[in-house]
Amino acid sequence: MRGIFPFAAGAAIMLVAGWAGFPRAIYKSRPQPVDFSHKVHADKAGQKCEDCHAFRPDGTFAGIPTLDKCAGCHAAVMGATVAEKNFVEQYVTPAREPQWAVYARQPENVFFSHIAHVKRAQLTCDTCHGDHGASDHLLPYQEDRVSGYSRNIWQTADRVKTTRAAMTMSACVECHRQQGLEHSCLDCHK
Amino acid sequence: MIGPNKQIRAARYGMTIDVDRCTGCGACMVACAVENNVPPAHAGATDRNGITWIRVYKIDNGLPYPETRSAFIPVMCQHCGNETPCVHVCPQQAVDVDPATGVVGEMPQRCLGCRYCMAACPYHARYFNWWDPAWPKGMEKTLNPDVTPRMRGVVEKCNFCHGRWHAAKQQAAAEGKPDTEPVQYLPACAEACPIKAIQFGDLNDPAGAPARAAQSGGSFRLLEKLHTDPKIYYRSKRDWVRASANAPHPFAGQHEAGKENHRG
Amino acid sequence: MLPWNYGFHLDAGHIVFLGAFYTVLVIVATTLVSAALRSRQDLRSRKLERIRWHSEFNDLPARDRACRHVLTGELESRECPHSFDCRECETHARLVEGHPVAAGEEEEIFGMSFPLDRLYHRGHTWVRPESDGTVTVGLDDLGSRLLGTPGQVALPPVGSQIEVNGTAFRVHKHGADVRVLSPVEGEVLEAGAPGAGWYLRVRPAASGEPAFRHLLRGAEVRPWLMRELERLQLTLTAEGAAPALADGGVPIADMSQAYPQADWDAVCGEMFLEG
Amino acid sequence: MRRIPSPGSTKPERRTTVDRQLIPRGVKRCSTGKFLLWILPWAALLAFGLYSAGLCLVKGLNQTNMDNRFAFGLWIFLDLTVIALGAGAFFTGFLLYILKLKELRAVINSAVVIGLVCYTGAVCVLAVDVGQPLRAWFTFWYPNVHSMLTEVTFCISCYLTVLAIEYVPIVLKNRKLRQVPSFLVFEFELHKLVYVLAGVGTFLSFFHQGSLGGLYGVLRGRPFAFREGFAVWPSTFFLFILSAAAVGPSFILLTTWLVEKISRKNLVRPEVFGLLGRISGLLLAVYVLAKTVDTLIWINRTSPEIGFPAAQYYSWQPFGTWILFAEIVLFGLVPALILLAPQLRARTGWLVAAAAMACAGVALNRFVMTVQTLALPTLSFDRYLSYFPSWQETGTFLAVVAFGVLVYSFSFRYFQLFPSERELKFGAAAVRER
Amino acid sequence: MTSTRRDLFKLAGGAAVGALFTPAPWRLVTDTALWSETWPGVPRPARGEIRAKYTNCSLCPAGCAVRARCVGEQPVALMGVLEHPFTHGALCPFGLAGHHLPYHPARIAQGPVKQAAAAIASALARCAANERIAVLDLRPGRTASWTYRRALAQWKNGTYLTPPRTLGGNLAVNLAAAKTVLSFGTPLLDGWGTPGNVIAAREGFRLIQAETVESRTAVMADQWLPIRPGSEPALARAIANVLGNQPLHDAALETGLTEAQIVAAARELADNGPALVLDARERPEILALNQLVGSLGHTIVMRREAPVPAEWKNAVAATELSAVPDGSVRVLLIDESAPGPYLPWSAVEKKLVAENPVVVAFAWSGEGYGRHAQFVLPTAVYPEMVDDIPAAVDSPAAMFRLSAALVPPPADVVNPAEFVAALAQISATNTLRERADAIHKSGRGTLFTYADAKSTALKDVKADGFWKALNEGGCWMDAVPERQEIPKLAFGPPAATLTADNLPLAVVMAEAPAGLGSPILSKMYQESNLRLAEDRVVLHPTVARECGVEDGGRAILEAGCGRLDVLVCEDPGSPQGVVQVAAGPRTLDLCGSSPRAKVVRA
Repeated sequence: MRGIFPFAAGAAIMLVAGWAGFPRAIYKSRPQPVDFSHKVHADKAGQKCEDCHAFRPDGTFAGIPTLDKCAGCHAAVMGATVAEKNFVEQYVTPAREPQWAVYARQPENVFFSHIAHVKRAQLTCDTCHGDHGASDHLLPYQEDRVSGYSRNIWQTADRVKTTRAAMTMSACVECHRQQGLEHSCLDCHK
Repeated sequence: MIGPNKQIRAARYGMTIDVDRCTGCGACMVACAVENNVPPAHAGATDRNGITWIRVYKIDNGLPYPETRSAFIPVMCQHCGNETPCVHVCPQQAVDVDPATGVVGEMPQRCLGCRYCMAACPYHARYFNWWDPAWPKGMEKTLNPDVTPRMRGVVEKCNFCHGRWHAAKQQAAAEGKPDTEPVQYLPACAEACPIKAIQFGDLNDPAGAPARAAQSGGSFRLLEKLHTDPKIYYRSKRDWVRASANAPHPFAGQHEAGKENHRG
Repeated sequence: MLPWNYGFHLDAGHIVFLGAFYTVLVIVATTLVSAALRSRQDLRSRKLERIRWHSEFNDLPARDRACRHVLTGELESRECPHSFDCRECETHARLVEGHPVAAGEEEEIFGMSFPLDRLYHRGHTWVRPESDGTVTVGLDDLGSRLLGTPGQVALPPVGSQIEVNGTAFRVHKHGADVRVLSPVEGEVLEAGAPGAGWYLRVRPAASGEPAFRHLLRGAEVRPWLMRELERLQLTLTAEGAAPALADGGVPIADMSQAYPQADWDAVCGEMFLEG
Repeated sequence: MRRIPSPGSTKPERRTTVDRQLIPRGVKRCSTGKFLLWILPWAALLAFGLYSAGLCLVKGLNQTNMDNRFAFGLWIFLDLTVIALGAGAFFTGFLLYILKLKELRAVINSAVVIGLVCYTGAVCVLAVDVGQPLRAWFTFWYPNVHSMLTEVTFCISCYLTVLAIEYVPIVLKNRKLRQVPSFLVFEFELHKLVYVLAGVGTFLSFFHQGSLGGLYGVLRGRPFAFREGFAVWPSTFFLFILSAAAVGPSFILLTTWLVEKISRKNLVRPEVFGLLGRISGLLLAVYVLAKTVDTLIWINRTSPEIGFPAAQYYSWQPFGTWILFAEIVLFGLVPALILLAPQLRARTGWLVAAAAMACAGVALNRFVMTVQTLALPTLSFDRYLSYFPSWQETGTFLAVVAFGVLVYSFSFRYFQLFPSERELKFGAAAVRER
Repeated sequence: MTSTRRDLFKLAGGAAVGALFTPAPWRLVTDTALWSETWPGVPRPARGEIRAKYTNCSLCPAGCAVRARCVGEQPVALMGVLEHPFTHGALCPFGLAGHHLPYHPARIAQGPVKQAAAAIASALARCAANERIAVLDLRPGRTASWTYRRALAQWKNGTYLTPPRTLGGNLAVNLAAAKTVLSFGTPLLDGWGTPGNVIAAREGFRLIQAETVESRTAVMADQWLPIRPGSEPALARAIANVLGNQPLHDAALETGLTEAQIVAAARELADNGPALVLDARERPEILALNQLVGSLGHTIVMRREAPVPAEWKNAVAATELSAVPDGSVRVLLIDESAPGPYLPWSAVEKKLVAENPVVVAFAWSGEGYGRHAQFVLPTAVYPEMVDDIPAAVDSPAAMFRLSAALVPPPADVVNPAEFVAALAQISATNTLRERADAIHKSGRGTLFTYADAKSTALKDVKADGFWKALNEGGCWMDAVPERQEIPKLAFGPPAATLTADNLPLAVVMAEAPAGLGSPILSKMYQESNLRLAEDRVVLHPTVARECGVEDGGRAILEAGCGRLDVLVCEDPGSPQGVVQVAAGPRTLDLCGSSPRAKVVRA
């Protein structure tokens, strides 16, 4: 049995390292500039997704609103939270754009049209973004150290447990295939 | 490739280029490079390894001065329709033909850089990134966000300005148009041609300008004999221009053997 | 490559192409795995020595694999198909039945001592049945002269099993590391020494004539030895020992001393049937 | 084991170096110093080549003189050549294990090493040749099964694996290594199954040699290379198989002769040379016949049918008709005839010269298929350009040559590449004695 | 427990096998492939809202209307404004990539502004009575030109210099009226005038191109007359003779054409009027043909200048460079910020005083006069600069349009007009607005705005609205008076012809942009050889053989004023006895005044 021991030990070490250590090591974590609560904005301010995340006239998606949009309400501190106070002090007053990290930012070679999915295909936001709109805090942005890809687009805690990156082509392809909308690479790539 | 099983009207985008109008100004080449984030020449790049998705060749009738008469032929990917030579040779499905548009698409991110497709393409319409793409300092700010810059070591080529097609589709979605009809858009070269020698549109649309031009007299395609069914049509009233599109040696015997076009 | 990969289609091209690919992979993997499994089994069933001998026997030049009956002139030409293990050879059994080996007449052949009371192995060892039913194993005179006074001898521990054509013991001499083949199968009872005239005392696994059928005896020894001397001469010439011993000459007691420039390792390897 | 020191041993044992212990018993090899001296220039060449290849990998393929016109250059041409020459490995294996030509046992080990060297070198150069080696696995993961290159990639990598496995017994048979019981047993068991590997190798080689030819034959955009054929395979598919099988034995013959000359030893019997030459000559004759028929069909039908009179391909200097003549007659028919004539074959000079010519012929064929195909413009107004490899390209290829020589030298020194070497040594000794 | 080497091997083997059963190697393989898409060296384009901005291209006098596609504020692509009534949406390759110019590697960002000012001041202080301070304005007629003229009026010997030109100032060409155009080497279809206008008018006239080589215009012309190099005046004389029923003498021999060709061309000019004769070098004896064929008032018309404020009238008049005595200019300020025709340095240099002249070039790169000037002061470049663009040669109506800044210029750039105004101590900070107001006050013409593609009569627009429209993309076009005044053309004497001594080849200049273009123009100049780069010459293979040079090889071009390293391109379509050269500043300096050269092996 002694003969097999070094082999087993080596295998065990790598198994532990590969399953437990690697998924932690491969991601670089970066906190969001502001502890933003979607929940507060949805519940208290009664806002819908599209109130802040709007389409422009040419069909492009504006994404995360710029500071002017926030400053429209938060010109001065409205509530009692520390997060809001910090936001107003650090960003609104000095008119500094917060450097949001976009979980769902698509890689450079992907052309993703929000309007085609929302307006044509009638998908709701949570189909892809999960219950992000109801979250109370922003999770740190996690970036793959090698590929530079975001770890997930769902931004929900349960996805973080998986080792597999969320931003894979297969998820897109699966749905497109079901819809009979898979023609060529350049459908989605640019 | 999966064919579309949704009821859409497939387009066959194509071009008709009026050779008799082309002044060879080069606006199409520049507009193409600007649109598609093709970097300027790296130090050491030549006409042999520089990248330009559309190249304007100067051709001539092969007669000596002063009987020489020239014409300009812009050559980009011909978007072959029939047994597209490059699609079948790619070992990893980096090239495909979109059944919805007829565009021969190339995915640089899938490309391994084996360059077999370049050997297969009779038009020399494919270009390899021999260098890392490099823009002078600051000039990368002027890159088109609709087209991703390619990395070195991959092949690239004209895709009828796919970024513009995406933008047009998105605009159509915003305007509430259904996605069953092909969108109307213009590639950068067609838009930039100051003399409008390049007509672009859906060849399946018989009323469209390119389709009508393609049907008219003097229309020809490059290397039609190879049965590659290109979607780029050319037009010229001059016989020698039309002859040069197909013959391997259109003017053999008119001057010494091995004569070549040196400024093409 | 796999059905869930992007771009995979279940069409004839994919089925034929990938089918062939996976078949090749399976065949290659099966070959490797079965070789590994079989070697593991071999190791477990202690076939190591047998395999070593088989492998080395296969590497011998055809000339050296000649059947003992060719040496005696009974057969024109025959390569031994049983790796010199005549116990399982039907041809040998038949021949021996017809013409039993004549008893030897001389104890001194070519000036070397080959007593008639023992049986000889082609790897230059002998077996001498002792009165208590055990056998002693030693190097024959040619073997002893080749090795002279051994530099170092590594004998198997008492109680270990040795088998026919397996390793009996190892001898180091003059840069040569010689694995001496065992003439018998059985348990080692006692270790001797070069000085004692024998090296091992073995309780044979089986007794009786068939158990020692593979060993040379009597009249067979002389033709064999003649062939061996020829081989030795050739080997010495080939390995750079010049001048060769003259015909009919007697090998001296410690030949390695006489030919210091010869590749003694190669000479011994050749003569002790080692690859 | 119990060690008992001999009472009589007073002299110290003769010292043996590790190097000595690794050399097979009974064969003569040069001294360690001399061997190192031989290794040194090749190692230097290898280092230089690795530097060249490193430049190409780190800085990109702009280090080469290839361009958009000559998308394939020196590397592809020499890869094709090397793979064709390496075909000796599969073909000898096929003849020995499947057709049971026992005489070829004398060269099979050497053939395997040559095959391994050729294929490893070719694959390494290909890894440098592609623009994005990090994505090389895409071909396996997302294969386009209609591409000849996919077939080549799959077959070559599989065959390289097979060759590596075939090489394992040769290595494990090393004197030192076989002292490890499991190595010894594994070698023995694996060697018993080697006919399976030989069969698989034959299948794989058959296909990828063919696919390398098909690579060009399917190019409709290159009328110079385009050929008709059977099913999905153009005629070049079969011609490449045939030519590779024909020159494989020739190359084995040539290398064996070279090794004999360099090591100044007899390694195989003259009959084996003769047999290799005969096989090579026979296949070469068949190949030349097939190639001639193919060329005639191409000149008279395939090419004119798509509007390209074949004569015009040869109007571009320096690719005149002489190249066709050299390829088919000078380096095809002539060596075939020499190899088929028993009187000529019996003389080493003729035999070796013919083998060398056959190898040169296949190299010329691969050159024509690669470089000339790419050089000739299809579009009438396209430029006709020339190409000359850069020192980085040459260096990278020299690395393959150096790598091959080194691997072969080490294998020759430490492994039993020519089983009859010992026997022949005794034969020579017997002659000397008389 | 002792561990042996074998144990170590086993450990490593186990580790390898263990690793294979974790996600790590597979993820790394995938990730490195993904990394190869985004590795350093591949820039990422900025993302953001896409909007359109409008301006006018100031890279040449055409001033084409431009729609810029911007990401945020940054232009990423330029295109023409299709509805523009005069430029018709055409944009030449230089204009298409104009937004790259601020990032051109040859750009100058800083310059010795204070030293230059001090040097000018001290030179002015010791200026002799007959010595001048001069401004060489390569694009006259701008508001900045008025500032120069006003500023120069402050000094006794202030001289406002312009390149020599006959057409384009007060005289405009009306192509729309032409039926036959005889062009002597004019790149009519290759950047001459306003490309959009030329293309629009092209259907209306027959073009005869008399030119030695088959230029781009010659390719597209209805007829190409391949004449001997330098025989243009002879052809003009011959045509004049035909029209005047005079004998042709040896014109055919001199020009290399047949008599029939010459007669036919002359007949066509006379019979298929209105005709127009253009000359690339504006040689008076050739342009005088216009008088013979009756172009004046039809195809060559007087053009009013855009109104200027009354208080600017106190300004010096324009002087052509050649009219200034040699050795008389003490201080020369050259405004290259608005590119115009490049005058060979030898022609400029001889006007300078022999000792210690002060030469200051205002330029965004040092590739032009910056190579000769003592001081190069950096200016803004299109599309950073704010400047107006006067009407081009082919516009019968005056125009006023601004090249508005699409991106902010660097901090250290100099406005040449303001610099000169400051030297002269006059105020010139708001001249464009003042000019606009003066135009608005005149109430003439129409305003065309780009964003909505609308034409509005100027009198319907408020002054502020006019100014705003000009800045956000607009063009004012003067009304063309119905009755044309017949201009009096003052054609000078024929230029002296140069004789060849040891320079066997006639130099034919290929068209080239004034100043540097975007680096992306390497597509045309270097990577496709579509156009001749400044370091290349074209020779007939026979000529190349005679010169001992070969295709693609290095060579030296030798001419009257020096030598240049060049690359040889052989072209069997090129005439013998000719070397084709691109007309860049370097080559113009080299052989601009004596168009003969020789090529030798490098």
